[in-house]
Amino acid sequence: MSLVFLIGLSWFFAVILGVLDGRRRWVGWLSVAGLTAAFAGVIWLSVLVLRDGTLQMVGGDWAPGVGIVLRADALGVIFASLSTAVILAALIYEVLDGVSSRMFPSLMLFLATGLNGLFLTGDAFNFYVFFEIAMIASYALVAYGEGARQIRAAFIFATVNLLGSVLFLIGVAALYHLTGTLEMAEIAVRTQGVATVPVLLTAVVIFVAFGVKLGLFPFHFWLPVVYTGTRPAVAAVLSGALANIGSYGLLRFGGEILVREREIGATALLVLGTASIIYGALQAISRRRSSEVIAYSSIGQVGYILIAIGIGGPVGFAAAVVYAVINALNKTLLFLCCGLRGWLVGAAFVIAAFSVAGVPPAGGFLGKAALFEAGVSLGSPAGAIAVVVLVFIGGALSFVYMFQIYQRDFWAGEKEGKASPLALRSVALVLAAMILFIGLWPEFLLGLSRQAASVLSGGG
Amino acid sequence: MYNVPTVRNTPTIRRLEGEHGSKQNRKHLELRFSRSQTHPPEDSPLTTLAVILPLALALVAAPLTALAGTIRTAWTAPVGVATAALAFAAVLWGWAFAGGGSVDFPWAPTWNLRLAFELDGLAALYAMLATGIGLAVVAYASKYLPLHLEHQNRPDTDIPRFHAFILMFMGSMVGLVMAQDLLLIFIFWDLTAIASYFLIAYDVHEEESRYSALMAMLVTGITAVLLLIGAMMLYVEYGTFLLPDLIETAEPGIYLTAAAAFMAIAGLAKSAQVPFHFWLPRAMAAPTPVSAYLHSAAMVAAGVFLIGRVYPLVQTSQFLLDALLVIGFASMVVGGILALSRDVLKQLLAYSTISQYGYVVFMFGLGGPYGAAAASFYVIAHALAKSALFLTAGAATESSGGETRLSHLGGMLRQQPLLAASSGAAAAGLAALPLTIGFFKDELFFEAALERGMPFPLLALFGAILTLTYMWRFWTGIFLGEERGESRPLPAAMLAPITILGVLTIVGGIFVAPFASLTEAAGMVSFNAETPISPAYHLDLRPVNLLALATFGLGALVIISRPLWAGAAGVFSRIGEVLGPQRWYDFSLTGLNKFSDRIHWLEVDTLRSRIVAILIPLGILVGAGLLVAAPAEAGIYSVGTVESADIPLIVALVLTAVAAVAATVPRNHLTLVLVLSASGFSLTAVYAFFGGPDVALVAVLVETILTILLLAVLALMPSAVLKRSETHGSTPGTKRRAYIVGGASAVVAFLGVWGALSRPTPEESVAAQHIELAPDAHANDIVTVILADFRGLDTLGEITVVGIALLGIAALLSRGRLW
Amino acid sequence: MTLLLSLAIAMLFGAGATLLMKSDLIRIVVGMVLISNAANLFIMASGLSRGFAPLYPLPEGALVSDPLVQAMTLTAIVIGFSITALLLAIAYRAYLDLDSVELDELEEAEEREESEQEKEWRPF
Amino acid sequence: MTEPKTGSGAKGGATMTVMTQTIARILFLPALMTGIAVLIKGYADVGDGFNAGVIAGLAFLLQYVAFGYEEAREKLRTKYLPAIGFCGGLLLALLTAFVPLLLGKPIFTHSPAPGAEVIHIGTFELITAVAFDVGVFLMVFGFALGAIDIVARATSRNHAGGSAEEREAGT
Repeated sequence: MSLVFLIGLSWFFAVILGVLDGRRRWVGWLSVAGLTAAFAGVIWLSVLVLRDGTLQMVGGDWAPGVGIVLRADALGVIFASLSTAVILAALIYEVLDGVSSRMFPSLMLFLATGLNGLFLTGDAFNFYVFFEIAMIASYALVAYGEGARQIRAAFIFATVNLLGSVLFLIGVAALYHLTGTLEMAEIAVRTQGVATVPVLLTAVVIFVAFGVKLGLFPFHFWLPVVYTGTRPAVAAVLSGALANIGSYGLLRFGGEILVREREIGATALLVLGTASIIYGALQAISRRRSSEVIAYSSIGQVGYILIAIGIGGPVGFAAAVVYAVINALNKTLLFLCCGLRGWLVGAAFVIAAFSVAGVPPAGGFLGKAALFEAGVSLGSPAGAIAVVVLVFIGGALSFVYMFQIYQRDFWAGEKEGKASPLALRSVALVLAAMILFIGLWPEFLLGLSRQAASVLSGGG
Repeated sequence: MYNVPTVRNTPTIRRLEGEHGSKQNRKHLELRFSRSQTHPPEDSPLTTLAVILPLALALVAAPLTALAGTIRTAWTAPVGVATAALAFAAVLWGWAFAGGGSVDFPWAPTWNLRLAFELDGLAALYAMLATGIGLAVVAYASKYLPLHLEHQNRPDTDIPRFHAFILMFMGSMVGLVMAQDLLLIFIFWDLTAIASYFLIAYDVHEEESRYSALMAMLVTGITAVLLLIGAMMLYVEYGTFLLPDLIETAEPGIYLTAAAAFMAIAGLAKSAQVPFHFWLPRAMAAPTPVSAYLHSAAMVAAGVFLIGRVYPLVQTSQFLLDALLVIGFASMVVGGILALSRDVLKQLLAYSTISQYGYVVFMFGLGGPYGAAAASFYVIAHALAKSALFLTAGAATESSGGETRLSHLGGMLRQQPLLAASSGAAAAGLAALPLTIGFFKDELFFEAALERGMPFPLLALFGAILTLTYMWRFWTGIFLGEERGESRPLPAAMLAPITILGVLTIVGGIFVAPFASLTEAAGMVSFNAETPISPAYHLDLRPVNLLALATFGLGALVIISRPLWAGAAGVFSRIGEVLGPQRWYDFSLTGLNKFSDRIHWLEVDTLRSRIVAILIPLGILVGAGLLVAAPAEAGIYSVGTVESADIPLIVALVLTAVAAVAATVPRNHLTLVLVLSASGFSLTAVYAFFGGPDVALVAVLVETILTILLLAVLALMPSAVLKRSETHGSTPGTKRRAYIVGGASAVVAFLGVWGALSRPTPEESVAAQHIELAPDAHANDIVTVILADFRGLDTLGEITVVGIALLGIAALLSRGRLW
Repeated sequence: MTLLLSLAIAMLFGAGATLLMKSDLIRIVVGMVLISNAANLFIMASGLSRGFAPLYPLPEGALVSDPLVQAMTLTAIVIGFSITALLLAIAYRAYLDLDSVELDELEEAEEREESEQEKEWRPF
Repeated sequence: MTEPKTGSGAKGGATMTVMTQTIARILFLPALMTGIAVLIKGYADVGDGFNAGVIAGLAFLLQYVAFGYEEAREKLRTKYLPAIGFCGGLLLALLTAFVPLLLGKPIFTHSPAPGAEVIHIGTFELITAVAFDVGVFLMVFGFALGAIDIVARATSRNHAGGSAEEREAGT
């Protein structure tokens, strides 16, 4: 378990980097080294967890619940690896591009710390604390660059998400009041014995909080202006790493802790997911800037995750994990491409576009396939048809907006100009290669998602 | 790498079924082999190689050529031709000498996906077309493309991209035809779409190219998703993606029909059948070699290939067969008539392709062994002829200096006799004249129609007449009539492929046996049973021959009577332009964009509305939750008891709440901050009366610092700016709205909070343990020990948040310096 | 008592929400403070027991206030305060850029920028 | 400390300033002591590192208000204190949390272990939890001081070009 130490490395590095000048090259590379070490730790931990099963540690050597429970299970480590990888890619990108603010590397590492902690904790209030570490780091990161646009985006982002955080906090406190514990596994057991209404209302509040983070319709209105206003590297991190809080939180709370409440609210999840998919896609179609298209696209894409969670069961949760992973990689790559020029960028962008649209061999088709699987497996024929038709329509619209913007940017010559440095573009190419790899060797992601879904009890 | 199986990984019932299915599959494969005369009974190194070698060579052709081309542009064409030739040779060897074979590796056990390839009859047929015609096209392009680029003033460095994508096209076709796993088929299916997307957009600076590429991508890409849906439907039901297994186990019924229909639609869209046909003529924006390939052996052929591949599933439903008949016939007629009215060479050929593949679909719809086999034969005959004709069109255009319209060409017979002869053979082949392979294609076609009975032979006759007519128009339009201008000589590399293809058309008309045996092998795969055919010349008046004679006779009549119907064809084409599916496509694309603009106007763009957009749905969801769950449970809310000791607490609470509400009133910022801190300090008192001295102390200090910070920031802002905001934006309307939103959210918060607090507290709680264990942790202050020991990680997180806030403030206000 | 506490929390929340509807950055920050206070009070109120301060030596047999919610409230207060401080800094920077604390003016700038982007348009 | 600069306002203002400064000077050490006392007594009585940090920060803030930003900053040598508080505090807290991991124990395992003997110095106990609390103290102190410092610097920058009245209004 000293592996936690490796994850904690990003914490140490973040503190030290806080007093260094991040604009210097060596400081930038130091931060990359620190995060790489943390990433290696996360990967190592993931391998252990996936091989041997869930690992658990209680802070202070106390009994579980008295001390804070840290729990690394398949679901958590997958999201931790994914988020750390995304942050690492964005950090390398920005360091190569030249960091323009002293605090940037430190804040990125704090963000990674917060996210990893959140994915690996088994305690509801501790979840909130790590959640806030990640959030406050991202508030500061959105302002990165400190231009008028960024400041404006940061204010909107911080206000709206602070509201979401407060809602989550209220939800956690309510759970404590209802169950007398903060340990997630224990809450899951004890809520069974509590009357439905208060737990359901708590579940609603928590759902709204995660909906805000995830940018679900109708909680998404902050998202486009923030994603387009901030710098590409930060937008990549927001959509590729921070938004994972939402999908992970919904999976964890909906699939494991508030199982009964998720089942009651399944219809609402499906309706909101549908609204997200259609609304996001329709908005994306005629947007002029690629960053804006991608921002609206991510609103649509998270709708699929919500649908999968709404369907639930091993197949539904596995589909949600597959979709969340693929979507995070796609969005990271797309946002990074927004800041780049040159023909290799077009190749990377189009791979991500194929992935979003679900065209193999880019990995995105797996997410669509998993959703179709979940949809077809639904008990009621009407429900199955509705889900399949919805995913099909959503997919069709994603073809339209992805290829329109690709052609406009990379074919119609709107992105002409001096090519970006090769090193920067190769970051995008590496991400593109990862997306291709997932598509060509589906077992990797499918196996992972199956294992993650088996952690969750709902419907299984 | 990691191992999937874990203790907690519980297999579903479906998965068990899947494993069961794959065992069955083994047996089934053996069965199929023993039935087949051409395949050796079991796997051997040779049969494995027979699959792997062609596949590998076809797949590496593109990357190799791209690499060579990147190193030196001049290497592109030789390497491209060599790799295509090797791939062709490997396919030929694999089928004709090694006798085909199969390989099967696990790919993704979680979904029971397999890397299963088989070089069976169907695969061999299409793979030979893909590699053979690919070879011809690449060879042709090595001369054509430099000329093309020269016309457009583009650099030679654009060459490798072209060859790489053409060869990628070829590789993915070979993969597609050999794949046995539906998801593998889907991947190669979309790979061909990707290759065609970039090839159609090869002249990327032209808007027409971009428009056409987008259209091709949207039509074929979106319909490909249906293939995926069909595959997933079958997987969910039968636990496997492997086609032979599915054919064995799938039970006829509405479910199977739906799945097969989805896959068939994907095939029809790719084959440019009505109503998806509009993308194909547009794809002519690509350079000519692309069109030649796309129409004869790659993209469009892939569509009918897919139908042939899943035909055993399709033919379980009479409804699907009838649907194929209707669509095939519609495409035959629409394509044929439009081909008659086109003036641009490639357009004419494009519509002819739609019509020709309409025949194939029609034959699949006819069903029976003849239908399945004849469809395969038809594809061979068409591919040879059509690729030659497209290359002819390119050659004619090149020779005449860029003329693409039939009405401006003519009389080339004397200047280009070889071209005229070769393309004449090809045109005759398509028109089904005797002594060409085309004659047999129509013979089988009529045979299948006759087998099905009236009125299908008449429909077939109608289609055949159309073909004869437009082929006549095409060939005579270029080569007969008066000479128009000077004709430039053509390079041998451009003429040779046409000649070879033309010769093959004739050879096939004389020695039909090898083509027939290949067709039988392919037909057997589609039909899932033997499909004996015997194409031959019979000099008697059997119905097939009568139909052929009728075709020639009536065709001649139609050609002669052109002035009578030319106008009608033009009107038909006009109607198609106004009401046809391309119009719908354009309309829906621009409509979507306009609609998107319209709803974007509705998109919320102020912070206030963004917040309202969270609070209102929250309220609705809370309300919905109450409605759903509350009726079942009585006594959700309890008022609670008040004791005399609570009075100070109540006073402090009232003060806190009243001050908070009062904070919404003042205009002056200073007053605002003071009222806020009044509320805050009262809250501190609440904490104290709650029995929380630690909390009260921290709250006092935090409140102090917060007030100071607020005052300091206010002091930083000029009073004029603050004054301005005091008077600005506080119209009665906005004020009222603010209070309504505030009031509503108060109600929602009240309902939620009261509901939670009304619950009786649980009997066991972790707090009791904390109280008990505090002395163990050497402390008297239980709160502190929770903060520093039991839940130290929370505190560590908390001060980290404090630290990040400091960094953030520094980043914003002092350029990130803490000093 | 439950009812009174719930009412107080709701009033704090409502007052905060009202302030969020104003078009003045400072008021929005103040609104956030009030909403955070509502949450903090709720945590405190969600304690499972109420009584003496949780300090040893504990009075024999008497009820002790739930120390865990106190610890949680403390953490939440500090976190809320830190974020408020950062929000205030962002608001101040926004003022420096625009020379105004008016949200409306901020949003006008945003709209202007957007409409510049919207000018030319083609689908592919 | 040297003779403080008098304000630019009226005579009454000057007297006020002198009074404030005297009080500030008198209060500085006791305030710091209070802070440290709260820290040390944290395990026995109300209060902990957080409170201590804020109190100590307020003690410095008082000096800023009384003596003006530049002077107080120079005299009390506070320039690097926020950075030290931030870095030192967080590192100390992190080390107490993570070092047990290196010794094969769960995170945040304090020693001496529960129930074992603890060395007392008055009410002060020698346990690692106290080290953690010191970390909290340093971080919070760093924040309080740093935030005030940065805002104060922004103030002085903001008003450097302004008139004397504005400067007066600003502070």
